[in-house]
Amino acid sequence: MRKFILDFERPVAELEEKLEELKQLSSAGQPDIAAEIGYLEAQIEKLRVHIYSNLTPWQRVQIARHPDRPRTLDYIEAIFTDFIELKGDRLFADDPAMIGGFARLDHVKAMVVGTQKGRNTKENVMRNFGMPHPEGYRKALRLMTLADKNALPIISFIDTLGAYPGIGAEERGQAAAIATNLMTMAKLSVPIIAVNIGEGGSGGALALGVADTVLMLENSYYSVISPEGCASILWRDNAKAPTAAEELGLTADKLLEHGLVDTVIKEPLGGAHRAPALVARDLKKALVAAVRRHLTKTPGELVEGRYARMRAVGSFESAEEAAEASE
Amino acid sequence: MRKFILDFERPVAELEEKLEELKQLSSAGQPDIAAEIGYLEAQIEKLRVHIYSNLTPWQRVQIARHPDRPRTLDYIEAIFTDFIELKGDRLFADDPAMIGGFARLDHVKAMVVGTQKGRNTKENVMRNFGMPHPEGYRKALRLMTLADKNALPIISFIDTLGAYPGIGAEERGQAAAIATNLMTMAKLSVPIIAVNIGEGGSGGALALGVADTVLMLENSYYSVISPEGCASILWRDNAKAPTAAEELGLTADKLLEHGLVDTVIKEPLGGAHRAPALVARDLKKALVAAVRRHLTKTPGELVEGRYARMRAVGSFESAEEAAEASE
Amino acid sequence: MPISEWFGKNKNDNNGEGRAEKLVIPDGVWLKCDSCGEVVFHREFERRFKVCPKCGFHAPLGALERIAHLIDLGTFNEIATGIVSCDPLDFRANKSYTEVVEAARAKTGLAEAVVCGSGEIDGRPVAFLVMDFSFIGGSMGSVVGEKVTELFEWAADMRRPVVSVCASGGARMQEGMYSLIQMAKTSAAVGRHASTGCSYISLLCHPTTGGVLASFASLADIIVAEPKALIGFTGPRVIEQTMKQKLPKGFQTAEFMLEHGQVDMIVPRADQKETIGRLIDYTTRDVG
Amino acid sequence: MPISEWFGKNKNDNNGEGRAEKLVIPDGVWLKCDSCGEVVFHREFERRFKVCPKCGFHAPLGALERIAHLIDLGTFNEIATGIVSCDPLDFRANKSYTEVVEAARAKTGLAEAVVCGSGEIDGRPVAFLVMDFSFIGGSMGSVVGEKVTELFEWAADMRRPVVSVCASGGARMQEGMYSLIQMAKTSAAVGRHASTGCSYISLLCHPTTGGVLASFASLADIIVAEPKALIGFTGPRVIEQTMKQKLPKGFQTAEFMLEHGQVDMIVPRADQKETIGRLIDYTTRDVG
Ligand SMILES: [Zn+2]
Ligand SMILES: [Zn+2]
Repeated sequence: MRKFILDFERPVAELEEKLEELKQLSSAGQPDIAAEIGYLEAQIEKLRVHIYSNLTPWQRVQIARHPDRPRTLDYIEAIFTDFIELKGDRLFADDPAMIGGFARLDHVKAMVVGTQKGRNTKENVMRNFGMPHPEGYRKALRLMTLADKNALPIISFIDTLGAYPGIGAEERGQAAAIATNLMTMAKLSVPIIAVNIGEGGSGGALALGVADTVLMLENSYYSVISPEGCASILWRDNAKAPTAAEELGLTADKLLEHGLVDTVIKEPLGGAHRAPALVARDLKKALVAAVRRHLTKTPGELVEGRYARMRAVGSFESAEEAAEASE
Repeated sequence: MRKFILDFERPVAELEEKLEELKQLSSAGQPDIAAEIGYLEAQIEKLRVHIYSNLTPWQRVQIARHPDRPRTLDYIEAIFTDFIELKGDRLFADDPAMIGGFARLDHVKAMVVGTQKGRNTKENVMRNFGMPHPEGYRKALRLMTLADKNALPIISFIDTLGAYPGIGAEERGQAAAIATNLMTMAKLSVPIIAVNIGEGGSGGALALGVADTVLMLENSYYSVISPEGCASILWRDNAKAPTAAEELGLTADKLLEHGLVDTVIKEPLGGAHRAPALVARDLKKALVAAVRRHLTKTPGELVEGRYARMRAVGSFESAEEAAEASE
Repeated sequence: MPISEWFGKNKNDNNGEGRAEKLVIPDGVWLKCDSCGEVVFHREFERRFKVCPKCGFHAPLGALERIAHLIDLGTFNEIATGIVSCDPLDFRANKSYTEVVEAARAKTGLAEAVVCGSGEIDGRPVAFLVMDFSFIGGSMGSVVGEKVTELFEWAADMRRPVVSVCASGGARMQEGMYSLIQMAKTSAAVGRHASTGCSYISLLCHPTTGGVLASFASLADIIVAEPKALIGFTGPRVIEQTMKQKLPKGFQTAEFMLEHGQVDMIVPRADQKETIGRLIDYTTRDVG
Repeated sequence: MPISEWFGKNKNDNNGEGRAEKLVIPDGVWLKCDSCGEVVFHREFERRFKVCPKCGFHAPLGALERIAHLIDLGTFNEIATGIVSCDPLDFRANKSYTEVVEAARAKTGLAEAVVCGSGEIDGRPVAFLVMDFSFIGGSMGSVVGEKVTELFEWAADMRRPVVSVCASGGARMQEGMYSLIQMAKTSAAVGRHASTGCSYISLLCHPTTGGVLASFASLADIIVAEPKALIGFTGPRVIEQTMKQKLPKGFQTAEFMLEHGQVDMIVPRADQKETIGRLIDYTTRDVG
């Protein structure tokens, strides 16, 4: 039973309730109901396929934020073995919104880092809803530097609405922490694979995203600004978030189309939380393949390749061509 | 006129008061007093020479802590030109107990860092009495690393009772901050000259003291623990601080004798605050000489030399020899 | 007219005191200070590069004014030119992105929100970039990211120090992820420049926030701020909404950032050129 | 008897379960836990390496017990031996320094407050050092500093990871500045070892403070702490005197340090050997 129903899932939920009623009538002895049950089941399936095959960007954002969606630690547990969590930035605090440690991916020793949301309200308070403070980014950087020292590939999990917008975060240099991660990740001489498993919110997500391969789950999103933030700035109206989500091109398929990410991992109909083990299996395959591919490279090739990868991102044209085209 | 008289200076101060009285009588017209004045002046001079030529370690500690003693910024002003202060650790705060920045020493571009005490109560509160928090050590490290990048020699001024013993300092990793400075300073490939101008209290002082040349002013002290702390542990009696000061061998002359520092800069009778310009002049000479000597070395020579210098410090003997000797 | 010509034009003019007046459109002899409300003499205001002579308020400067202020007359040569933004997402709000960019071009006379070039500061050769907040809030899209990256790469090749002057609201949302990744791209370029041993001095002006502060603007060896400039990752309004409480007075000002260890010094506009020049001296190896 | 012989003696003994009992001086079948006050079976207490089976209290372990606990039986070879401390300052309090050292030797049977050597942890070769708090408060004088330095230098030459186990009140004041400078000396040695790409794992035990925490003990790649161990630069009494206020509950415990980002993990004694072994696996390059 799903605990949480998104708005656009309600039609299915309603039919499912009806189906439940029919089934109870059937088991209570009411005859001639089997055909009706069969029909309803087919209808439900049709509706589900219809809804989930035509998700709008905003609907995907909602799935990406679904409270039952698997979190970083769920994937670490399902995909890796021998995880040893390492804590602390050695400067100010341990940030529970950011986790990391050693783990083995199909026997390959690796370092995992990632933002971590809670599974319930209590956990979410502890994890600050997966929004790191500067100490979280500094912990991640410490662990990635340790991976670099030990020639371990890095797998980073992205699932955050963004860096936390608070007074303490500003006091302790949120911007400098993110910038330092961006600069340093570009220089690390080990493979870096980033995977966006849910929300990829702005600079706070990118601070784990400078990678050799970037994977996205089908219903994750990656955006320069939250749809709500964009709507509030451009339309002065948060309710325009669905439109903003559309315009921002933040879905996995769109980003793949633009060549900004490498691979999209399919999710089961309805989202990753409907069959977490299946998603973990496919994600593992993709991670293993990516790590294998990059582990054959020399440190120099990795660093040059990663630089070239970022260097190439940009949508612009020569001024002359533009002028000619507009004539 | 001195504002502040140490206990052991009182006999001189009393004679000086008497002298003042006599001079007033004289100027008031009282005859036949000139001889007496001359005699008293001679007596005072004799007494001063006697006291200041036979200072106990504890008396030197008191001079090192004298409120009128020149501070780091006073020496920077007197010795260097074109000082540009740089602030902040880029992590948590700017620590006013630690200062630093670019400056020129006799036209040589350099980086200066140092602990900074206040000149009065208000300043001392702002400067936390010259006792740094972790952010102070991290600021100093940032500036020293910047000096390393730019091939600038480092001059560090030590004048602190020690790293600040407070809750926030512990929370933010006082020990780790000091340790990181010790390790990193050993690796910097530029000349480092440390000068102890007053108090050199324990690890908090040493965190600026890993150097190629270590200078001490005559009445500064450098100690593994404060005399009061030592007395409180060993005799359970703070009043035993003078004895502890004796035992700890913390004075400049003693440390020179043991080969633990390189040069002692003489101070005028009574301490550096009696003639700051004179002390600054002599200190400048010593600094210029030290910087010149080390600037001719390659980065490799500097790092190896600094390592060897520390590596050689230790008072021990072979167990066999010791056994033979005790037979 | 390209910027280089614009500045080249001044080459043989009298320099020093009088050069600011070149930028004045004399639409009035007096003007009212935005901060203290006092009426000040226009020429005086412009001569001080828009610092109020009564209260010291630092009014915003455009990119060309910044160049005139900091770079020796006649030495500026624009580089990293010749590219213009596309509209990769076909982004439409009230206006299309293309219209937004065209309006910004018309308003500012600039091709984009950043101007990059080589030049001299009191005779010292530097690579220089300056952002203009009046161009779509100084936001960083693909073109800004590319130009900044090219400048750092050029400076790395030429072994020149970089001086950047930022005023930006952050990433340019109309380019979506293309904008976001410019943060990584420019930061990586700063890293390569730093690896050559060259230095980088960043001047933060009102306001510098978001994706620009969280990338190249924060990665300098030495960070200088203009008095009272707003400097922060998340804008104060968003924080206030999240925290549901009033922000402390002076939050995210340059002075606040100095206290919290995020910038090295605050330097009034009148002293910036001299101070930056001295900093370059200290961070450039003497040719022996 | 040198330590190597002491451990060599056990080489052919039965290992595993029984080995702790080698260390037991069976002065009673029962003993009272220092923490919970419960009476516990002595053998059980020793079998758990002095962890109370009732409350989990970790009683102090001596250097030899630590070696027995963490290092594979028969693999430990002491190195950096053969030096003893002098009394460079002719230091006298109630007892002379020489008398203090002699008393510590007699009490502990150790030559100094640290034992260094090579050994294996679950078959993985390491360089190992362990401090003994019962030797003058585990304080670091010239001999401790020299031995620690030699160990890191040896490990750097041999390309071995280092595992250190600390319990120390800090620098040894009776050697004055000689002691203080050991902080710099050992830290420099850690730096050289790190430069070879080898890893360093530090286990902090109750208590680790002062000059040892502020030098090599804090410079590890990975820092592990024992539950409830006191860890801090300045001792709590001194801070209380300075602050003139009660310290918060749990201040300077391992748990406090974990929360404040200063240690990676807290590992109970029962799991330490296995955890450290796994950490060594992760930080040692597979020979391909
Ligand atoms: Zn004004
Ligand atoms: Zn117990």
